Amino acid sequence: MAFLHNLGTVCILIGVPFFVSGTVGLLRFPDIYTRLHALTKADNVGLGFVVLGLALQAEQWNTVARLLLIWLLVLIGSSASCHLVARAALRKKIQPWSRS
Amino acid sequence: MTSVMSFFDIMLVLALPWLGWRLLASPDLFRAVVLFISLGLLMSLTWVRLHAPDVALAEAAIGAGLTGALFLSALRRLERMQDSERRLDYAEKREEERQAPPARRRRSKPIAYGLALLLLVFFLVLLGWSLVKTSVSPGGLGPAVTGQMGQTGVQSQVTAVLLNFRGYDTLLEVMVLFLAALGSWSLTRIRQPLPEEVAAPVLASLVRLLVPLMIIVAGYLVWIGSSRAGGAFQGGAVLGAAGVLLLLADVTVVRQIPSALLRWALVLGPLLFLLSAIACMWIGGNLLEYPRQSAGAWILLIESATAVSIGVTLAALYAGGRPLEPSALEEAGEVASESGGDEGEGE
Amino acid sequence: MPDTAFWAVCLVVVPLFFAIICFVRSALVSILGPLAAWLNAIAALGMTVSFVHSGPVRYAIGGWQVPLGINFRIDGLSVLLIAMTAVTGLSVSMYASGYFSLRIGPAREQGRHQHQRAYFWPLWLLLWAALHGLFLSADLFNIYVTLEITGLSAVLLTSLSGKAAARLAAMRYLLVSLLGSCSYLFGVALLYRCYGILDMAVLARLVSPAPLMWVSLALLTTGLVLKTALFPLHFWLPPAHANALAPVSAILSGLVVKASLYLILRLWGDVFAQVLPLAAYLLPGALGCGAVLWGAVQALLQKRLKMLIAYSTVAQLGYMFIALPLIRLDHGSSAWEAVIFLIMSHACAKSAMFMAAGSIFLKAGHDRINDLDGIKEVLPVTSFAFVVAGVSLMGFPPSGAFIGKWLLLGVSLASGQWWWGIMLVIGSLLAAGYVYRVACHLLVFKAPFYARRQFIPPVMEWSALLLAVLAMLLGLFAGYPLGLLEAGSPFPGHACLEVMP
Amino acid sequence: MNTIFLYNFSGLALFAIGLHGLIRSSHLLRKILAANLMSSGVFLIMIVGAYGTDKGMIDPVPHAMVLTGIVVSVSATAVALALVCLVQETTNRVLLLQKRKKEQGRRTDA
Repeated sequence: MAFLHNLGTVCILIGVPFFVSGTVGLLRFPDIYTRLHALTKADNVGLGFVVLGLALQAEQWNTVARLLLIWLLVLIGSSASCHLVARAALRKKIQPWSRS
Repeated sequence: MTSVMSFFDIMLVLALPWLGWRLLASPDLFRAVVLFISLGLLMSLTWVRLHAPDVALAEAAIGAGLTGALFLSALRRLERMQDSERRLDYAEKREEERQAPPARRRRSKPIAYGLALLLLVFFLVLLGWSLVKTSVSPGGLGPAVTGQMGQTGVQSQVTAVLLNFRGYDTLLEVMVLFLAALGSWSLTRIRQPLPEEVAAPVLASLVRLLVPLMIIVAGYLVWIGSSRAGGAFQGGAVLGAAGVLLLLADVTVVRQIPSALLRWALVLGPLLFLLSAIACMWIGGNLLEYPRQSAGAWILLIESATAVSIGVTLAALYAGGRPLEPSALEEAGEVASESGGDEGEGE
Repeated sequence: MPDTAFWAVCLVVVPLFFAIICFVRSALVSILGPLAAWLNAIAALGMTVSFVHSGPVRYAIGGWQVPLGINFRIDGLSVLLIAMTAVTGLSVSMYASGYFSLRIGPAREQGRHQHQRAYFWPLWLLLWAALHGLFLSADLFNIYVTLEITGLSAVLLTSLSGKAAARLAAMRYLLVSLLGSCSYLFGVALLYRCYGILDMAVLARLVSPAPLMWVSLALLTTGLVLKTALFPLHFWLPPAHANALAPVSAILSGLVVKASLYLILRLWGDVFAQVLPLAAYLLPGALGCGAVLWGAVQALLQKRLKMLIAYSTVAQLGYMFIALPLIRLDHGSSAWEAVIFLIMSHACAKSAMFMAAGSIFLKAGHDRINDLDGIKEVLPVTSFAFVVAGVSLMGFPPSGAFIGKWLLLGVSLASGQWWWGIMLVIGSLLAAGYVYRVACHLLVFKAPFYARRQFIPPVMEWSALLLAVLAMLLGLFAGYPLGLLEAGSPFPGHACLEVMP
Repeated sequence: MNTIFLYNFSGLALFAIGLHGLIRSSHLLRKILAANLMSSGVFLIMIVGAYGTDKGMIDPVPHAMVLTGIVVSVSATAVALALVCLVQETTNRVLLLQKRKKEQGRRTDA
């Protein structure tokens, strides 16, 4: 049991840097498209690890099921909203950033 | 562990006012609203930290989510009326600065302002000092509530206070929501989507996926409210969010709901709550004095009806006005009302 | 025979029920609205009668006694205010039924008035229920909820007229109202933290001078004063009251400001009376003096009739605050009686004035005071009603305001603080000034008057006159309300706290 | 000193910032945001008061009051926002500024 617990902790610790990098990207990237990219990519992976870690530490199966449900819902929600934000930005004719 | 918690506490304590300050200082209204929503989420985290899960649910759903949606929708209305394209671009100079002169330009009476600020600060210091000085009343009404829980018909203390001990408050609160819906209907018509605002197919399928799930969650929240965190307001808020999604995706069925049906759905909760309050008197108790054996059933019935109405009300508030009545009279009235008091008789 | 508590419950439940039904069946509002008004009046009458027989009552809602549950506290003060609300509300309702039916004549082909009528009734009934709830409730947090209903529906009623000025005024009113109720809620929260109780009667026994108590009292009072529009914070009141529709103005000026005023009286005169030093009462008294002077001078300067009446409300509210130190100084209860008389007669007279002004506006098409010469030829009853209401407002002998001012004058002379009495006299003289200024144009000056061909239904004219005459004759029935007050007085000395935990 | 007690000051600061914003900002939408901040601050102080008792006992009454308060404030916000849209529609501005001039203009031509 202790092994699973420690494994879970490791997973959570792996997940955290993804969150941090996603947040840094949100703050520092030059335009809306790149920021969206940073946010969704990093956060989804980060959340995946955190959920995995918590599932490993969970004591009951229904907790695991709930965690998976949460993960699934967040995935659906964030991908859909990312798409919508990018679409709105395109419709407003915002040009993607380029190095020039 | 305690030091970790203290660190967390201090972060939250500092983050809340900082966000508040940032959002009011931000010259861009859109950003202010977004910051407001994130403040709401932090507040909800704070409620969890302070062991108030019911409040946390309500804050996340109503305080952050729906209020934020209302602000965004109002912002869009205002912008459309101003006919000004607001760019999402970061480097763009904000139009707000030119349109709404920031507080700087108004500083015509710096002395009066300084005095008022001084007074405010003095009062706040006094308040903080008195908070530190005064001993808190031990436990408040907590022990009294615990002592009477057996007679309420529910296990959750918050639900017991909300629906039984102080059910009259909740009755009036449901009336406040009804009043808000009534008021927004009295003020404006529903916002019509512009032709270029075609809903995205992704959104439509998302809505198709989520709305049934949300309805189940709402039912679960109402049901679980009798023993744990949850209840009519949280469930109703989830229903309201489902309604907002439906409106956003512009599902045609939603716009075709007949106005009479909408009205009945809005008043279902308030009316049922009121009638059951009266029915309690009929049975022989005081107002809202449920029969002790079946109190749980009464509360569940009231909560279910109220949750439906709260959901419809919140969605109607987001829709932002009364639906179009088929009668031409209404149309004509609207035109006159929008042209303002031209005939010199509205005093 | 139903008891007092039953009628009290009816007073809250009936208007709420009818508000909902009016919203759902909006085609029937012109029947349902007046019906609800009559039912309200019957319930108020029933409650008054049974109160006279059986005395003050406490009613536990949900069967829960005080520390946990919310109680109704029915004593002399609340019964009198409810009676005032019933009389004023009934007249305004009658006036409104005329007002809105008139404007939907076949001549006017637009549905705007229909829209106004369809939303006026449910909003007004909700407001009415909230006022009743506020006067009856003994619970500070419950009062917060009723205050919110009152404020929101008042704002919505203000904006019903649809004019730009009315909408701006409504916006300002809403912001002020939000600020006021937030401050009030803060005060309630601090009091709860201090004493762990929300019931006013229990609180009155528990309060002790503590820093937190002072701060929370300051917050409560600031919030309520903002909502009552006491002098330096009155800026929102005149535009809101002057730009609303006529029945709405009558409701706002006659009843809505009384709600928060009632709470201030409860808190300062009853709940916190034991711990507050005399010096604390000087501040509201001084602000009241400011209100009397500033409001009256502004009223004298106004060109529009409705603005004049609105500023007169600012001035009249000042009297009730001048009375606060006198209540404290007074050893008997005559200052209390004076305040009650002032409140009741102001409600009747001010509503009557706004109703009359509304009729004049409809007939003349404007309300510029200087151009109203000779309107008595076309609107004799209304002109007369306006002048009677004005005269009773300035405190001419048989009126309720006269009794009130007379009693206050006596108290101020007896207690040695004669300057309050001087303020009363100056205020009355200024009031006489602005009332005579209008009266001259309405009744005395003769000029050919070009009226619109607008028919004013008799119910609008006579309901205004009825209220005005009532305000004038209130002094003649002085004994009756005084008896009610004695029966269940909220004053320290003869306390009426019956059901205790 | 308990760290929970610090939340009091957070609530106080939110209230103060909201009050300042409500009075100082000119845009109506920002005023409404500020009013919401104020009420959040009050709610925070209420909930901390419910927590701050000994033996981990939680007083549910302030929780119920805050729930009521949240619903009331969303209702007020909705009405306020609808009204802001109307003000904008009729006056073409989202401010209460220059009200004097406008009203006087109206008063003379009314």
